[in-house]
Amino acid sequence: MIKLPLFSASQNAKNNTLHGAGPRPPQPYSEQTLHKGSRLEGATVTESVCPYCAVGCGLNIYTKGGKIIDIEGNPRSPINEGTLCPKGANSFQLAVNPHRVKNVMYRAPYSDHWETKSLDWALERIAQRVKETREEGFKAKSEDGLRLNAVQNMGSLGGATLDNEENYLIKKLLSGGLGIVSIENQARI
Amino acid sequence: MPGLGASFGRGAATSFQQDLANSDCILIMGSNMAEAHPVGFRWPMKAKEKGAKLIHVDPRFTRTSALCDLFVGIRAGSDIAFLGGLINYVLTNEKWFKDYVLAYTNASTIVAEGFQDTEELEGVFSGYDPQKQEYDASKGHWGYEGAGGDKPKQDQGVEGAGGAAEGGEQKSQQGSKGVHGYGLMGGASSHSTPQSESTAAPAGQPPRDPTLQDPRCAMQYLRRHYARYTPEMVTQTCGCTVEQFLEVAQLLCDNSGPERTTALVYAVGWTQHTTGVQIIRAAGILQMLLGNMGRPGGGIMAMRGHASIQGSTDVPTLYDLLPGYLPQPAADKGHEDLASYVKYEGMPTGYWANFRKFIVSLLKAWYGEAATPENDFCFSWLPRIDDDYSQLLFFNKMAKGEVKGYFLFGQNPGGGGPNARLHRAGLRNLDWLVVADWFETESAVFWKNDPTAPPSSEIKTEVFFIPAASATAKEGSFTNTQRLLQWHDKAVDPEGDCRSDLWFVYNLGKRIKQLYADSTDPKDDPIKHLTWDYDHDEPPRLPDGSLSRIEGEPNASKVLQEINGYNLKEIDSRTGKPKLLSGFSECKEDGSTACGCWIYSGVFPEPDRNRARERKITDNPVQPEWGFAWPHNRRMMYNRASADPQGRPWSERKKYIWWDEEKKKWVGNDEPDFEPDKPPSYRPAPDCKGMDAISGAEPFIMKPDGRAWLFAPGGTKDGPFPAHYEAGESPVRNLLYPKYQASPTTRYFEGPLNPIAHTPESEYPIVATTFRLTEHYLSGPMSRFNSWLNELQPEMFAELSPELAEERGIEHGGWMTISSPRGSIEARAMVTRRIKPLTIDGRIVHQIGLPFHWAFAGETVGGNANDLTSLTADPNVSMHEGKAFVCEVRPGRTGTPAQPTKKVAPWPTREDSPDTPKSAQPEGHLK
Amino acid sequence: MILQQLPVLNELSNAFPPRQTPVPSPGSDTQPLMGFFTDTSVCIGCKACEVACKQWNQLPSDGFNFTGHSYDNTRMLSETTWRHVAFKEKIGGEKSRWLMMSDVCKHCEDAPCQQSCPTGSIIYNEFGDVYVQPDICNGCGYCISACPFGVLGRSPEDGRAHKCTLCYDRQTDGMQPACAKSCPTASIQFGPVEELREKAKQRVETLHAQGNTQAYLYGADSLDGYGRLNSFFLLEDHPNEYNLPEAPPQPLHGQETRYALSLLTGLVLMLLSALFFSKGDNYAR
Amino acid sequence: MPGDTDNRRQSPDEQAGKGGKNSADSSGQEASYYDVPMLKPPVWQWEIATYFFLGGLASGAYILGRLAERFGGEDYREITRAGTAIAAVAAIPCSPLLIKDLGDPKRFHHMLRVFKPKSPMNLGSWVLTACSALIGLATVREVLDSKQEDLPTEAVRVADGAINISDIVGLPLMLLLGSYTGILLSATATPVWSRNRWLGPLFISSAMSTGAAAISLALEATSEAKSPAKDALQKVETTARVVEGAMLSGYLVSCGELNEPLTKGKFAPHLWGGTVGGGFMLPELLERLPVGGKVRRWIKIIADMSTLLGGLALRWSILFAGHDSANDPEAARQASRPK
Repeated sequence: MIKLPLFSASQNAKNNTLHGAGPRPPQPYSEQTLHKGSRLEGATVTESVCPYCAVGCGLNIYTKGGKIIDIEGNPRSPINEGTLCPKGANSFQLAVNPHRVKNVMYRAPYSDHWETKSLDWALERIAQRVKETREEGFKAKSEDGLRLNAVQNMGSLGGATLDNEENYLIKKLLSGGLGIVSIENQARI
Repeated sequence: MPGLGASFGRGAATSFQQDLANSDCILIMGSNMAEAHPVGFRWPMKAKEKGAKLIHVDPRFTRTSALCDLFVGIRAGSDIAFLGGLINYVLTNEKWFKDYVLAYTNASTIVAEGFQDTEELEGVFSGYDPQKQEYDASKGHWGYEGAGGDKPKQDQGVEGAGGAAEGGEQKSQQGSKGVHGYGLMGGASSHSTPQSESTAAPAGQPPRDPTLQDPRCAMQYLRRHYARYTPEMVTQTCGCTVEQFLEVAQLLCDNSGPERTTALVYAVGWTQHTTGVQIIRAAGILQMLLGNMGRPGGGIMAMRGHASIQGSTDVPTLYDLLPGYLPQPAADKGHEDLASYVKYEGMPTGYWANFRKFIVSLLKAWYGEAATPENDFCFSWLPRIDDDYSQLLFFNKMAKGEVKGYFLFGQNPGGGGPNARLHRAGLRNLDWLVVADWFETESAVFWKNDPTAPPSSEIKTEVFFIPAASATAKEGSFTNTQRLLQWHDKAVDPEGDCRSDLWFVYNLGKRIKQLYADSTDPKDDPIKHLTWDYDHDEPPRLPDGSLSRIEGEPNASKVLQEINGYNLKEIDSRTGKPKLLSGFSECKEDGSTACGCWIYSGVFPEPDRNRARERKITDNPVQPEWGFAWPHNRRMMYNRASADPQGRPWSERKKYIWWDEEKKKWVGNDEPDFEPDKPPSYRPAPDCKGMDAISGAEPFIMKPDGRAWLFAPGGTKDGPFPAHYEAGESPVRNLLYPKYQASPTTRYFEGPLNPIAHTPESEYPIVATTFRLTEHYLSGPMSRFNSWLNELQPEMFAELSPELAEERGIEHGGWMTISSPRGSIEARAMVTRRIKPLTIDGRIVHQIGLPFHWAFAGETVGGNANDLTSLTADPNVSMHEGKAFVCEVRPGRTGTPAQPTKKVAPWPTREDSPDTPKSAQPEGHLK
Repeated sequence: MILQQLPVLNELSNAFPPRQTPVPSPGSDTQPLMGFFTDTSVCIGCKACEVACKQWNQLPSDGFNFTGHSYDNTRMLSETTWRHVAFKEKIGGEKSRWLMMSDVCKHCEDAPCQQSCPTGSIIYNEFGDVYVQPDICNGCGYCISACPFGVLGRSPEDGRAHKCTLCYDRQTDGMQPACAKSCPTASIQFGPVEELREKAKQRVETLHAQGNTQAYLYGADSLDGYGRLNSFFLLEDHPNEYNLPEAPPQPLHGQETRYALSLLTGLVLMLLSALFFSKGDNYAR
Repeated sequence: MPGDTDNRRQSPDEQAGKGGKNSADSSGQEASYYDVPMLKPPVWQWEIATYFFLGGLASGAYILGRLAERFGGEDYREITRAGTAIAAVAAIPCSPLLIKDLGDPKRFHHMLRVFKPKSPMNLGSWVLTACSALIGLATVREVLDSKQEDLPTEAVRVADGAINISDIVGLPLMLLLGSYTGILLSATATPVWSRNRWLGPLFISSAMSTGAAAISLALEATSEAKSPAKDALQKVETTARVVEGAMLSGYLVSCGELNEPLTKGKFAPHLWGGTVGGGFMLPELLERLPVGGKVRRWIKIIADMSTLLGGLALRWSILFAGHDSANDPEAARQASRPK
């Protein structure tokens, strides 16, 4: 810049209009610019799948120091070839989000607020509630005397957003183990 | 997706998204693909670049329409009329693909005597019981000729029910306690329907008339059934012009045949109707006639909504299914013991002849050592269903206080359930509720933030909110819309007390087992003996090599291995554990194999080989080494049909799988969806069983007759042919069958919380349809807590035409109120010419479009379109009707607007990336 | 040292002396100029580019305003929106259309913002892209007014001007910009500008051959005297329909004349004043 | 602050709005993008308007002071003294105002990081720095001059010599200081300013008129007596005003319809009342009133103050008209039509 003769830039501009940017004067780089790089350098890449719709786009999750620093489309995936939709591109905000609940919360009957509880407390209490409800609702036979072995006063909903393994365990535990019949997910709807 | 199951044998998208790029024409209908599946739309766009024609038929001009060559606007809920018109056009103009139709469909099969079509009975098929409002397929003689009860060919015979095909139907009669849904068949689930095939189809070859002249052959019925679906009738019913309709018909016909293929793409725009299954059936019939099934660039692509919605039906969290589309045993269906269950649900011919192997392997996977041949492999432990326990009906019960406890895993019925008010009333009437989710969704805060609910002090529900780990913080597999299993690794540990649902279910299971450990009650045997050991052998590590801090996390790979299956008799020397199965063909019926979900078998063939996790790119365009597609990694189903009956490609251009005479096997880029070495010339002997009964020229191996079903002798509860009925709520009379306004088998659950406007002359003259925006996701749990998405679509709006806006005095951008019989919501008015008033039967009918993404929890809140939808169920799958209902609109707001429950978080985080110099930090932290 | 913690001192070390780094000429073998070609004929208006940009650059949301401008609720490019998708409904006529276009900084070859920047914060980087160096910009706001496309904005957060960096940080590591990478229909393409121009011209020919005669390139060549754009567009309607200027002014050109006229006026006034002072002197004596 | 977004002219969409703009679709209307501005409004607020005025004032006052000494002789020394003092007073707040206006004020010195005359703002920063030094020098010299008796004559002579030599570069620099601000505005895309050749001349003539008025005000305030200096200043003022008026007319005419935010917008009163009325007409009228004595002095004081206010109003109205102009998409479309 300093060596730039007065108004010489407009000479360049004239060249520009003739389809050539022309030689540009050296640019005054700052310290940061000189060392410009992406934050992905040195990051760990984990290949993943987008959790939104059923297209099944491949994602790359970049982590550093145990934190997610970037999520983008996996260019190797034959389904999305690195591209994403706005929701997929938002995957980072889905994972890193101040609105995410990070503790177990409990609402007592008729209460107007949440209480924070420990995981252990919640698991124990839920297990108890399941057992109580099952004891109350288990039917070995129908009124017509047909075999039921079913629990009809409890249910579960959800699964289309979960992993296959999770669905498998839900069905196995709740149906195969406890005899709960109303196990459902978004797929019906 | 029983529509596909009934037509072709498996209820899943028949092809893979990338294959759409090979199409010459794509009809997108009942789907707003560019908006709901933008990345999937990449492939139609590639086809378009290569010169393919894209057609969009939809009630609204959407972003999809903008990119298509042709847009035809129709009235929501008139799809069967349109498709029926196309079928009629193809038949009357003799544009159907004769060689294909004759060889690969049941066009020539003779239908049982006594069957009567809607043309004969003025709007219903034979077998209709007006009292019960349902069909009895057996009384209606929906079966094939010669397969009837009087002539049993199924030598297994079925428990005094007359045996054979129509005897099988008797089963459904027996099991039909006013509800849908036992078993795979009958379209009980929204998935595969092989069972009904056994109920309806005969063993051996049914009588056929290859000349198609017999008046009782399927083709003749088809012609008569659709004869009145003329272009004029289509126009009057749908509201499009004759020219538009003919242009579509012309394009489809011009782009089908040996040299060219047309693909169909649909989504919930077809399924969320009381006639949804039949709409998809109609599409199936069209594609059969045009010869587009099982061929590259053809097929029917179902675009499904959730990351693993296909997986959650394959490995079902569904009340009427066991893994792998085995039916949940039913109390009244003769499922008393394993033998009778297999007798009822298995099939003599086709692939379902292996039924017993799959159920026994499942029982071994669940009950382990306890399951022995002597005790019927504990078959009696499985709970029996005696009613419809689907979401809609169960919430209806819940709202009446009949349900005590409930789990929600990443689903938000309080926001997204049809008639969400009723769903919230259900939640308020529970004793306890467990919500495992990421954010405080409507279903988590219904007791404090619902502006339409009573105060917290009157709501009894005890609520446990379990913070779920995000997909990035857990490992497991998703099955996408093209049946592709893709494993995702865990990238980081979940924060705080967030845990995967796998962790929660596993550890809850452990606690429950502890609670029952000392029980001697036989009812507790299943839980005591349930195999439940998925602990990691070594402490798990994160991808960067560090140890995970989460205690008690189960090993998801072990779960997938159990799903894949083991040979219990063989020990793998590498692991010292039972050897993994290499595919479902290894399943045994003697209890020597355990397999959690037979159709997924082969996904984990070796201890260190998780094929869902494999991501190898090859020069094979099908990319068979990227993930694992069920069944057996076949990317395109029914691909035997890509070759002619002699096994040669129909054309060089559409070559996919063909018979290699030298190698004596089927070759091509994909796994053949056929026995790999069965020659095209193979013809079964009359007494053949199982797969041996399928000839070398019959590609639809899940069907007992190996053929696609133009006429569906079973598999649906509302008729063998699709017929146009108006939606449960419609302001228009049924022009085709004036005697039957809506489908005669529609189930309404009327009550104070769910009033229905049946008559066309109700005070709700406007047709409403719901839709999805690219920028949001479902009822919003995964988008309305995300400021980057909220800013793109910050408010609930309704799309309406300038004409309607002027009529009602509604201003663009201003507030409007939309009312249905279920209630009122407010929205901003998006007055747009993209919505057009339609001329139906000589009068103007207005439509409005409602995105269904908003409710009362999150950073952005607003009117909930699902507070307007109703609990109305189709007979096959209890699917509600969200895509067509009636409403009225007026300017102004409702009285009770919701307030955001979360303050906007513009930045997800402003923390610097760890271990990164300043020059490489994100530019936008603005610090 | 306490002194080193003074922010002003940091700023001093940051500012002086500027390091001079040459920028390659176009077509240079070692490093061709890089840019965007945004083909609106295949844009599906999904806004993935907007979110991908925010995600990569970790930009904040701009607040929630329902505009009623079809599906566009972010209205325009700004200091925190570096990609913006415009929507225009053109319904009726022979074929209804819904124009969608992902707008972005044009990375002008002859950029007014770069020329106006008094601190040398805005530079042409080694990829020929116009880049605001965040450690230099002091928020004078000149570039904001100089830009004929209204691209830049000043953030109330840090007081500095921000705009699309063409993912400079990604480019230095050999990656393509986040928006181009995410675009599901290749509406946004990234590459050497010369190659993109060739590709774009072929695309227009193809579209014309298919009967889409409205398609034309915006900014691939000079726009009525305004230098070429390194991020140029294929449009299907009048530029104003996308809120683009038909012939953007290059206001930094022609300053010589303006200075000359100003100095001339000043000189005349000085001469007259001098005259009055000297005449008055005589008169007074 | 004033001038943000409100006073936009109606775009075609808005005009149609009453009945016609009843949908998201605008087919059939003139090519436009709703009412969304095509350009960003300037970020500059009152600090900049004030700086434009003070910078001009300093430049005008300094120039007149130097001219008076060089061409006028001893009788006009009071103009030099007053001019230098006014320039000093006016120059003092300039840099703080500019720094305050920055988004990141602690980086003010980045302005001098490079020398880049292509950028009027960079050039202006250097010019302001240099001019501040010159004004400082002149002030020192005046102080020395006033204390001549107490100081060695060499020192005074050196100062005198220095200031005289400095005029060779000083006067052109001061002209730049008074005019670059106008060129800076013209080197923006804001339609009402963009590429306008009249702004620089307008600003320099306003600098002269306000400079003269300020000196005149100072002289009147300090002495009642008539003097040739006052007479000469009167002529300078009138001349500068006439030129300024001509430049303003030229500016407004050259803008064509784009001048509407200035002539009809929120700041039209500033322009018509402040600049045209207060800056040109009122002082000229007052100065021609046939009155004498003390009244005449007060009238002169009022006229001079009015001129100063007019100069301020000119910068103010033009700056804030720029805000409105940039926010008006129709103006932006019009300004970017191919010639």
